[in-house]
Amino acid sequence: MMALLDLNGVTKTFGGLTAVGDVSFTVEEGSVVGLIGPNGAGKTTVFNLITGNYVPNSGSILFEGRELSGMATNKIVSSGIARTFQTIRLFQKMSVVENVLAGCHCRMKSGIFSAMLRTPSQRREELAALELAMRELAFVGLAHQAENLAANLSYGNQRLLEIARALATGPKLIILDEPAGGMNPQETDQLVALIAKLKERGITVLLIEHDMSLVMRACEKLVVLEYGIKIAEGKPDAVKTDPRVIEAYLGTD
Amino acid sequence: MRLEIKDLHVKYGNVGVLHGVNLTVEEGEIVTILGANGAGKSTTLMSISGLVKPSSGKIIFGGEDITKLKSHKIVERGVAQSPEGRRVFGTLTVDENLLLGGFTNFDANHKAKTREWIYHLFPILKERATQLAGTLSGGEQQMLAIARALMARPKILLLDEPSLGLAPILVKTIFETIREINETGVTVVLVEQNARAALKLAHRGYVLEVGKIVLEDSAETLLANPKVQNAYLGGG
Amino acid sequence: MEEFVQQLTNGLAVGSIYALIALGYTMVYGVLKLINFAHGDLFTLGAYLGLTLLTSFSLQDKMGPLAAVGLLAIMVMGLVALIGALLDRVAYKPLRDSPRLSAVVSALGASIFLQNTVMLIYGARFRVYPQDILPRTVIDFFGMPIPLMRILILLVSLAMMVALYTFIQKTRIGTAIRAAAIDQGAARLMGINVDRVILIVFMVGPALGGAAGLMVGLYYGQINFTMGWVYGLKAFTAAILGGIGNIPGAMLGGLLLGVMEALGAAYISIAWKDAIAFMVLILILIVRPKGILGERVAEKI
Amino acid sequence: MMTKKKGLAAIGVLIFATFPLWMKYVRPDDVRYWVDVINNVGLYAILALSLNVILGDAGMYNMGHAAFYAVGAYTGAILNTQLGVPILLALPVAGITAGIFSAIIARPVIHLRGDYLLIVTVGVGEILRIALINDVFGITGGPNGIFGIARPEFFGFKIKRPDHFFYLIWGFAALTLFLFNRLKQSRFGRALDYLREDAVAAEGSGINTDRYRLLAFLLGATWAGMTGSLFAAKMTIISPESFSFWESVVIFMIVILGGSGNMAGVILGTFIVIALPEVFRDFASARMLIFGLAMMVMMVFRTQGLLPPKPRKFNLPKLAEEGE
Amino acid sequence: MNKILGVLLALSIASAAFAADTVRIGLMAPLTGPWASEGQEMKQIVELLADQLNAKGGTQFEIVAEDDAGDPRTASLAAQRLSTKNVVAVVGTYGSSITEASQSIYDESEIIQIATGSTAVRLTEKGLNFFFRTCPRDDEQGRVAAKTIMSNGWKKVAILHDNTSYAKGLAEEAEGLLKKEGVEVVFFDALTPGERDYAAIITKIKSAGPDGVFFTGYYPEAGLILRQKMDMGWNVPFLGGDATNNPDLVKIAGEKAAEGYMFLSPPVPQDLTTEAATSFINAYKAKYNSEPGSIWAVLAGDAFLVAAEGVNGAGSTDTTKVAEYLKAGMKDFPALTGSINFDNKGDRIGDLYKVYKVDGAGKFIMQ
Repeated sequence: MMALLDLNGVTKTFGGLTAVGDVSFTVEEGSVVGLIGPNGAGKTTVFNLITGNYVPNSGSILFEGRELSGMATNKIVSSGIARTFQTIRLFQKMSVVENVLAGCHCRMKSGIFSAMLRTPSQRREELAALELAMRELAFVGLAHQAENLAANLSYGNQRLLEIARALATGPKLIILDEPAGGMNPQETDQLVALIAKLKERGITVLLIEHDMSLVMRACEKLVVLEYGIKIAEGKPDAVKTDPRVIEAYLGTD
Repeated sequence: MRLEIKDLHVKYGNVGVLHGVNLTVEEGEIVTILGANGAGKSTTLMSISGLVKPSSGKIIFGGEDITKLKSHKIVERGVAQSPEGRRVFGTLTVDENLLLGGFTNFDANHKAKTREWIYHLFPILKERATQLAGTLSGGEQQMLAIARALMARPKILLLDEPSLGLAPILVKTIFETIREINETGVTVVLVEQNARAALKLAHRGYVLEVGKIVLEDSAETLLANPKVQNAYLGGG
Repeated sequence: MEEFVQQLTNGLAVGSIYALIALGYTMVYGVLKLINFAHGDLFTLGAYLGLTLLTSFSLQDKMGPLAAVGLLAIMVMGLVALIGALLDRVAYKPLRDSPRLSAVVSALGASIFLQNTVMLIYGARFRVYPQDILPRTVIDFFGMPIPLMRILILLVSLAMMVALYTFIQKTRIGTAIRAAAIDQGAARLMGINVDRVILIVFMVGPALGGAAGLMVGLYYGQINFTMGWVYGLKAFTAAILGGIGNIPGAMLGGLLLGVMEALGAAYISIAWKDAIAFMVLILILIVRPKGILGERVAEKI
Repeated sequence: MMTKKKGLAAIGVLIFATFPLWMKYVRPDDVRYWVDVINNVGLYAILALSLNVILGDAGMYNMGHAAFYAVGAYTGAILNTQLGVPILLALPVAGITAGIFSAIIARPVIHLRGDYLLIVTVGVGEILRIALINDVFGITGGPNGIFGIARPEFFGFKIKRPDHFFYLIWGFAALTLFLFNRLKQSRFGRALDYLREDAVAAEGSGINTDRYRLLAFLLGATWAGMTGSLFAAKMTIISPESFSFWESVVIFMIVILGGSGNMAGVILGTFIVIALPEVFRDFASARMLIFGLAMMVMMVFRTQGLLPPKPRKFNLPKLAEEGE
Repeated sequence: MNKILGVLLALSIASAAFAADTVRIGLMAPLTGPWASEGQEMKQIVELLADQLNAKGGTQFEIVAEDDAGDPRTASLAAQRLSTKNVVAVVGTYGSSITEASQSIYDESEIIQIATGSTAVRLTEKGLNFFFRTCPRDDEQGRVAAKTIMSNGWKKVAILHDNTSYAKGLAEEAEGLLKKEGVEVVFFDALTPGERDYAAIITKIKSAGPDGVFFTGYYPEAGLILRQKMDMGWNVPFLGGDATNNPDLVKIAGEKAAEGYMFLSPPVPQDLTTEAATSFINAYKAKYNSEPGSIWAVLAGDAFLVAAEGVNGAGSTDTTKVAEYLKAGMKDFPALTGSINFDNKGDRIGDLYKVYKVDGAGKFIMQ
């Protein structure tokens, strides 16, 4: 079976500094993969390379067999990869449901003229988008907050809202950058359940996370980065006992 | 001088980040604050330095309420910080960065001595003195950030993730240096991702979770605490 | 060739005035990310205050032209600096934490206000400086007649720029200004009183603008209350051209803009000179989106 | 409750729509003047609404909007005087021409950030003005501009008095409000909001931000172009000085002062910026001073603009139970 | 004493404003904006003349002044305002394009308009019934300019304008005539008004090597150019158009640099020799403590006098009759700038342009 996402020898440098060096790994369809490593190891850079925010200096990134590097971010999203951000990037001054509607955008068609004329198809589409947005909000458990401003949500809920927005794009692969940041243990537990539900829906998940307990519970496979280089890959239990990983990630003595 | 934080609440907009943080740091101690990303560690340090104004609560340093003081006054009282992400002045030289660190220090003689001491602590910075800070490697920048804070000759030094993105060998050096600094009588508050290393260095530690202190104990006890091990030491 | 050199000196003299004004834009922008649209009117104010002080105390009779001009410069720069500080206090300080464009509109309001204040005080007519203060010597430069005053304008401007550059680069306060421009938060952590830095910036920039106004008055003679608008726009363009927020960039941008205008007028068309300057600006920005000396800052995601 | 509000609004609209009729009794001496002032407000209101799409909604600092206005005005005037096209028929052509012009201009500079885009748009405005003065294609009449533009006719009715123009201009303004409001409530309107709030997040949510930046310019410029044509019809003569940098600045101020992104705010802003100085006319030469002071004071006390935008209201579909 | 009388008069006029025998005359002038000093002077002159006329008894005139700010849009607003204020005639305004923006409004309201400084040819070529002007036309000035240039013996001429409607028109007019006469135009371009430094332009003109320069723009730029020309050590004769006729020219240029500068103009106020003019100038001095500086302001005074004469001569405030009287009935009306007759288009008949030269003391000497 072909991997859904396939990174092959991806390298990214910033003015002489190698942020990501020759990283290769695959994400199988329907799996939950964790990308871990100490702060500054280049995990978020890998995410930005996948989503087209950065263009790699070399190497290839294949999604369903198609090359992603060089493609515009919005194209990558509409081809089926959605993401959340490490530092929450919601539209803070807009309502919760409007935030989710942003995700619906790439699955909609109507333009300026149909909006001005308010054609029946445009109205149907708007209604459908609104329903989809509400469904995704309900999925992450935020439907009751729909009309609240995004800025008024707690950090944990803002993380969930970002996930709802990502889901509204109808992704095959969702990549979550530290989804548990700012969550208390109860919320973290709910997040683990949510990730399981994503898997049930058939959505592949790639995530960066510091909370090791979450990673161990949620992921089927881990990829470990240190200084932009992959130092380990495999099942959580195996990675956990890898001495290099322990030294790099869990702290030196 | 003792630092005391009483029931500190901080809000960003409508969202609370700190919900009643209490902690004390005794003179000469190294205290570490542990917690997940987003738990409010950096916010706590920024509140101490006066860059974030708390909605309620008090910060008392050396018996003086510094909660409402402007940040430069707080630095003058002897509180210096090496912030998260280093935030060195990239287009200024290493020397200029150090000069700025000693901004509140007017005594030229004293300043020269401090610089000597810093060059002794971080010999690499002496070599790099005229280089732009932005061209330094990550580790060198981190050293510069700490050195810059030391230039103020602080009574208490706040360090926010000094090991971020550093090679283990460098982390070791930096932590050793922190100990050395502490031994000269500077109180240290250390926020660290690298919990194990931090707890080995510190005398005491606090665990912050979603804006609240949930644990407080001596470093050894925390290191042995299964809950801490599970959450921050990768299940031990 | 002779014409080229002559046009070059023409452009440099004009450009040095642009550069002096541009410094005020760029310094304020560097620290506050604010376009101080009223800056051009501070320049006008400098020209008018110079005229008032000159005529009401008849300085040149009392102390001779050179000392008079020197004293005048100090007084004008001081006064305009005070007005600059006051302007910040009234129009910008209350808007520090609001959307950037709100401060821009406040700045435009301040510009209209200052312009009309000058008009109400001094009248709408052109005002003219006394003619006999400065020598109108023409020096012979390899057979080319070049007015001494033009060279003096260039030299005085350059001297002021060098002085500012030294102040910014070498002094404690200057370093603090640069630090605050890079990262205000980090600057505060160093114990820098950023409010005071802003105050200094709002005094130094206007002082230079006021000095430029005085020079324009002394050399060109004719001043009017709207002149700051034209010079201000040119200087702002110069600041962007060099990379706004960057002090050497403002100097370079100013001189370059002046030369571009002169050469554009000389070799393409006088009537199109401003359009040519703007076209070059746009082309430069397409190639270098942050101006000639501006730094590219990658956005953190 | 809702109907009461609607009723009040309807009464307000009615009072405004009959302005030229009742003003005759309030100010018999200078009714035409006041109607003309309100007509100018109307023109600026449409212009400001069109800039609002670019500046308020999409968040792009455009301080050269008068350029698009000018392109429209000149297109309309040239079509009318050279080819005899009735000015109201020339309106859409003028709009499209301005739109195309904006797209050509905007394409290479759309990525410039904030103040850099601002000075580029200022530059474009100045370049265009200089080109018009220099009679660049030999059809703009140079500094004289174009005169003798025929009065518009509406089904045989010749529009020439200020009160006629009142209905033409404000009719177009009402249409603009109606259409732009629909746009605001659509996918397009939301896309611009996302783009302004956080372009990276918008792009990451699958929105083609480049395309929407360009579309915002295109729409705003098209509308400004049509307004330009309307202006040409009203003045019957146009010249480059009507499209100076100052015009762009005024429109810019209106949008920010009113509350960028909020159409009601923009209309209110137009009344303040355009009509208020007329009210101050009694202060003669001090009126602009008062005006400048008022700008400062208003911004200082309402830093978000007079009427900042509010989040959209949705008719949320009732869904079954939350979660699971 | 005079002042008190003036105030009393003004008061009595104000109280009589609604009396049946008061005729309202509008004044549209640039009271603010770039030409504010001319505009203010126009207002002073017109008001003074109205006071004098009213003091004589007979029909009483009330002046209603509106600001056009030297800007077409404001002008059209001012015209709307005046057209609803029951004025019989409007005096104004200065710039041609500004006048043009108001022409159709007055014409549609059937109000007499008498322009004061709008010299563009086309204004009277539109067949408007109610439009007049007391100033001459650009084509006449162009003719005088060409004549002057040729009589100076210039073989190569540089022509510089400022891209305003008026200056460009005059420049083109002169260029055409000169070319026809075989004079070589070695330079023809426009400067940007409102700047300070014109060295680049002077350098460029200099390298074209003209025998003389004809500048058709306004006095602030002319003054600067003369001054900078001298600074650059270049000695070439300059001829200017009538927009440079302003005493401030000498102030800006300095006496030395202005010396020898020639310009074309209707006579300056001080050179007006008519009895009406001298007594008026004395009255003006007495009232405002300064001399009228701008001939255009004096022409505004003439426009007012003509308007008043029109009402008196026609014996009616019916504007059709007034217009008819002005065109056909009025003969050699003695105004401040000489006698005034109008042709059928509303243009003033007669040769008004004179050549002036600035002497060493900065005085304008009629040649």
